[in-house]
Amino acid sequence: MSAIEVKNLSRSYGDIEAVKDVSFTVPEKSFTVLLGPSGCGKSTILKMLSGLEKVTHGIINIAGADVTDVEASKRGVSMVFQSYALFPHLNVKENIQFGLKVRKVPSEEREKKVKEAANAVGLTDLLDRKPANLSGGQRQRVALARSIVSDQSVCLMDEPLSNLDSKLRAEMRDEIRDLQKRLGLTVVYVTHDQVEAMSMADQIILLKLGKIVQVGAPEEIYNSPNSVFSAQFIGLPPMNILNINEIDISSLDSKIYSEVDSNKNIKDIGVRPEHIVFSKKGLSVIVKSIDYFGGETVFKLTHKEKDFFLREPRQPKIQLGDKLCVSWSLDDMYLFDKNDQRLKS
Amino acid sequence: MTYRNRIQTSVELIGAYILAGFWILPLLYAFWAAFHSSSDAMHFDIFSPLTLDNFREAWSQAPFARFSLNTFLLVSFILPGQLLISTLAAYAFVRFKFTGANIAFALVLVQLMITPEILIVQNYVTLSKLGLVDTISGMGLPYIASAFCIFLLRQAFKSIPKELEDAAELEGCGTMAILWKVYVPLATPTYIAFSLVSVSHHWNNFLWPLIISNSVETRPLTVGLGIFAAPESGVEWSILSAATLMSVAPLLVAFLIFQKQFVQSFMQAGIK
Amino acid sequence: MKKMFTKISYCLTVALGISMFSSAAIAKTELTMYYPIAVGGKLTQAVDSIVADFMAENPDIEVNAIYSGNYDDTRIKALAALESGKPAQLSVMFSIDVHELRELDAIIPFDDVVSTAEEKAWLNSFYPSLMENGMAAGKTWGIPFQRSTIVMYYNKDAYREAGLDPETPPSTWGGLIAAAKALTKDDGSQWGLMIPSTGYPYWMFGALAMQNGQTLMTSGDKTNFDHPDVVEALEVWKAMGSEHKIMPEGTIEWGTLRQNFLEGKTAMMWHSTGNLTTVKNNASFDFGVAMLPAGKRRGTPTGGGNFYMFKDTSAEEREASMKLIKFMTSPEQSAAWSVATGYMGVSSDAYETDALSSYVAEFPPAAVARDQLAYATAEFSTYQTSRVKKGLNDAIQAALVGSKTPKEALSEAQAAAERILKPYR
Amino acid sequence: MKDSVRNIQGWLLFTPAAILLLAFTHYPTVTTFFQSLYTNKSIIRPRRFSGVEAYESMFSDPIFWKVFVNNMWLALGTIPTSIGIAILMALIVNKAIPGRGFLRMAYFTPTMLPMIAVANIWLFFYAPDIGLIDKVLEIFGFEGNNWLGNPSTVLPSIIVMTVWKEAGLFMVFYLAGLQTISPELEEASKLEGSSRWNYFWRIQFPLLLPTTLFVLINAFLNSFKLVDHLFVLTKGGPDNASNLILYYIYETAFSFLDISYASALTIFLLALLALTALAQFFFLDRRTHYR
Repeated sequence: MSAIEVKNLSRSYGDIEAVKDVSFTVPEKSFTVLLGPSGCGKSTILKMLSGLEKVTHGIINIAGADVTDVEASKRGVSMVFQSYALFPHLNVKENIQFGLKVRKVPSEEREKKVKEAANAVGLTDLLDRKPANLSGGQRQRVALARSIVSDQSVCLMDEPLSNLDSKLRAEMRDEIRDLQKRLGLTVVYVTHDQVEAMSMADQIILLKLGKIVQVGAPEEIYNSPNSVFSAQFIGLPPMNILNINEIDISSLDSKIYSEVDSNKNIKDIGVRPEHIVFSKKGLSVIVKSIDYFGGETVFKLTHKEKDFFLREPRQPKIQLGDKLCVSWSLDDMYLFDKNDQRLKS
Repeated sequence: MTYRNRIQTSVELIGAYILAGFWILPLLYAFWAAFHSSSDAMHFDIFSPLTLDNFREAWSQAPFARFSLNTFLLVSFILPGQLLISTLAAYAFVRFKFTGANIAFALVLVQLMITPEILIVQNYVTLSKLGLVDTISGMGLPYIASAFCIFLLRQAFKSIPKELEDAAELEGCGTMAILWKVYVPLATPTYIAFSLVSVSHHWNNFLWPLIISNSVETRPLTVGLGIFAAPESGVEWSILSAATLMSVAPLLVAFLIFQKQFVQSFMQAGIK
Repeated sequence: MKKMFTKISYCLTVALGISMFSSAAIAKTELTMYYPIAVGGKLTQAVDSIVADFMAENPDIEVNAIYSGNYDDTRIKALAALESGKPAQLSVMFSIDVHELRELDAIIPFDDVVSTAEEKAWLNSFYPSLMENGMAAGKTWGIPFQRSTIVMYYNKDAYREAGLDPETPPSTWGGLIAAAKALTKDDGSQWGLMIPSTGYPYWMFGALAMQNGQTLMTSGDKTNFDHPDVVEALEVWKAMGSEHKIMPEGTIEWGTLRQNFLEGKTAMMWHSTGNLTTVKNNASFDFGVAMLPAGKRRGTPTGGGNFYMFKDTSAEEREASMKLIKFMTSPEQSAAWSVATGYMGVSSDAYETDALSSYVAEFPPAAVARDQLAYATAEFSTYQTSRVKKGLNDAIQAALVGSKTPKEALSEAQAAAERILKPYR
Repeated sequence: MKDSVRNIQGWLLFTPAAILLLAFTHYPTVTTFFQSLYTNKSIIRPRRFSGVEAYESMFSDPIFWKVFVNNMWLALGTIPTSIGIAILMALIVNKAIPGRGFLRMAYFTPTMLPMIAVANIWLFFYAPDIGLIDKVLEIFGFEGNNWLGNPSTVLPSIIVMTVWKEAGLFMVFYLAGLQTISPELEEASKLEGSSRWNYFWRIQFPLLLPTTLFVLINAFLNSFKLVDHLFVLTKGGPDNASNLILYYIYETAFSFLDISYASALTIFLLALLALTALAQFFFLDRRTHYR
């Protein structure tokens, strides 16, 4: 059974449509990431799920019940905010138990739950502190604890890691994922960071301008993007997209050439940087820049004034300005039509 | 939104407007009365004829134009004085850690509680010794050094990064040039905020101007209105309303036009 | 920078030149006088027009007449002016301020200025009861100008409606209360009588006390607040509201009372005769003016403002001031002033003028205040008048609003007055 | 730059302000104190040292106690009510509701009026029988009241008027306070099922505490400084029922010409305000600084 089912959801502000006819489902106990650039409507969808934002059109089911017109607090969801939304005048413990008090949970039970939640996120020693005296990561944990203690099966997270430094962010990623698994939570997580999405998600919902572009597991989206947008949004450096009219396709491998030439609908071809290799024959390029990352090397290459990337796990002896040729195998190539949609071969 | 929510929201909205109604009703009534004859105004004769007689009458009974000019002169004496003197003092506090600066600042802050409003008796004595009774400058002098202004500017100056000052110094700016070219422009919002608060305060001030002004040549609007309205002389509602409106009009109109700025300024000055 | 200095010095030179030129060329005697208003109407215009007439007749004198609020404000302003660089040479101030002004050594007696026989005759031309307040230590310090007595305004239409004879207003306290009872409507839409108790409560009370046979003070240093007749007078006043229900309880506003009367909210009011012209111009009903009724006897204090001349003046200024005062109190001007305002003419000669005699013939209420002078006494005035007066005012209000009994209130006021006045005996 | 040069420059810049502050704040404070220790000078009686006599007569002066108590009642009657209304107003105009600009203007406008004009307008409302309030009461069959002529209603009447004038100003301070509270806090509490009421009392009100303290103290100081309306409405009457300390000082000094006693009253008022300001200093300094 799916924990959340969204049908034809829309939201408009005056003339501006922030979310356009979006439908998706979130399986129970899964970690679903709403991914997209800023302004794609991902936060708006999250807010509509939580009930903090009104729905213009469409239906939201949570745990099998239609909650479209149900108050936020009665939908059975908890939320972790971008700024954590901790009450500055309350200490950690009071912050965690805020909702329990509102719901008039008896004090014994409250104590127990707070203790458990604090334990789960490692805050046991900080219960008397005020938010102002906590580090960013600690605040993040308080927000998580508040969400855990609410005992709701669905947890919504709105870019919860965006205020942390990169090292802490990596740590918290694992922790949140771990917590989700341990507690069997259904998480809907909003981010614009594809690394977060790739490393955490069971399911990614990729959005663009208020519409869903693609839904799928991270590897699915990575391996078979359905559009230029999907292909470029995920992966670093992004997939190279080459317009067939701007490159010298005749110099390519003959199998590739015939494939490309046979289909009149093809506008672009896409190849991931790690799939391009230096070779004797192929597209002629000039090396424009070389970035060593230790474990890998990224080359920026130019072909007919068109730049693209190549990624190598080794450090080949190549220097700036070298004139070389590159190629790739047919299996690693993606083809896109003039609407930027993937052509299934 | 649920049905209950919608009702709740509209009830709140109605409440908000009723409150607003109570808050502007007095002024609206004064406005209405000013355009009707006294007896019509008193009988709430809604359909009685409009008239400008009250304004004509009030205008002829007291020199409101002169009062307005006096108020204008008063405010335009006080405000630049306050800004100038406070700018220098605030600059001294922020940039020159001169000996005794802390004590000096404490002495400045004393004025926040012991305001000129309370020292009317001795300040009057001082000004009569200076021969400044019944002058606009005498009326403004006790307010020129404003602890509040010094305080606000000091806060504003403090928040200006030292790097900017260093950069200006490298460009060859002297002490005063740094003040005029770096500090003052960067503190503009504070200057505007204080100016609006100060102008409305002194435009409306009454007790001290009443004490210090004797003649028509110095009486500001509030005092002119106060004497005009002296209830001993028998109250003619409509004329009084007209006079009141004429007195508050300049500031009120300015407020209505620059409403947002006024509110922002009071906010800013209030937060400190 | 240099340019600016040149500019400034140029401006200064020009300004200096102009001011020197103007003072040298015209050589006018400049007079500044403050004057108060305590009743309604266009009095400022009346004063301004008299002053304008005066200046037309005397081009060598420039008069700057400044309206400065009520009597208290005017004294404060005139005294303040003495301290400032722009002193006044003469002023119309409260007739009762004489002791305080003398104590401050601010004024001079007119006896010192008056020299010729003609001027001495002028000094004697005023109604003697109007001169009472201006006299102290055997000398004359104040010349009557805007003077009044308290009169009773009544609504003749209301009288008719209540079945009373509009031509015979009550002449005794008993009659007054009976008439007021008949005039008071049960639904609260019309009261029988209102006597104001803010602004100048002691003045109204002076009338009641005198009608009960006792004045409020016997001299500048002796008050009679706790005299049984005085206490009884206050009890009578209070009873009008609390017992007879012919007057609202609590204090009654001096300033808005006239409006109440014109609106028909009260059928009778006691007020200064200075309101007469305004009432006449605004009443939409037939009204009459009567002398105050008698308790044991009739009585009213005089009231209003006198001319004072300040000590710190040059001989020229004194001479010019004398001219102005003589002009403004001359029978013709006094008559015009009386017609314009309702204040009384200050001398019998004023009532002999064509203007006033024909006005009185056509509008008899204009003579009531004068006729009442026969029963009038000086207005309450002592050393430290303001403070003693405040004590008395507070006492009257305390009794009227019921926070103290008349006896308590007046005894306390008397004790306070004794303390204040002791050093002056 | 050398220290001594900076020192001199600093003092030079501060001097104009210092001179004016000394002349109109510190010097008069000191002379007021000395003045209160001497009697007044007049032709009849020379000035003499009288020690604390003026203070003795102050403490035995029933009017002094009355005006002091009046001032306290005025503060007590005005401040909590106007704070309550101001918070309500701020909550209203802090939300995106239709006509927000108009509402904010309506609430704030009275603040822009001089007290003397306010008194003129309200004088008409309070006038017995012919005033607006009595007229309205009359329509509903109630008998009129002598609002300003009755010692039990005069102070409440003035309190109502003052609340009307002041609430808008305080609203602005609360609005500033509200705007520092992140909207996510409200969402978070909504999600927890917290009612608006609960959110206000548990979250907003505590977070507005510093604002409240600021408003409280300033309103208290203000209630001693603002006496303009008495000149028009009541002159402190009836029987001092609406008289206030500063007006009494004015009367004593300028009407009774009793500088000595007025100085003693002034010193009392200054002491009172200084104590309040010190309280503010301590409270505000120790208040919790959130973020």
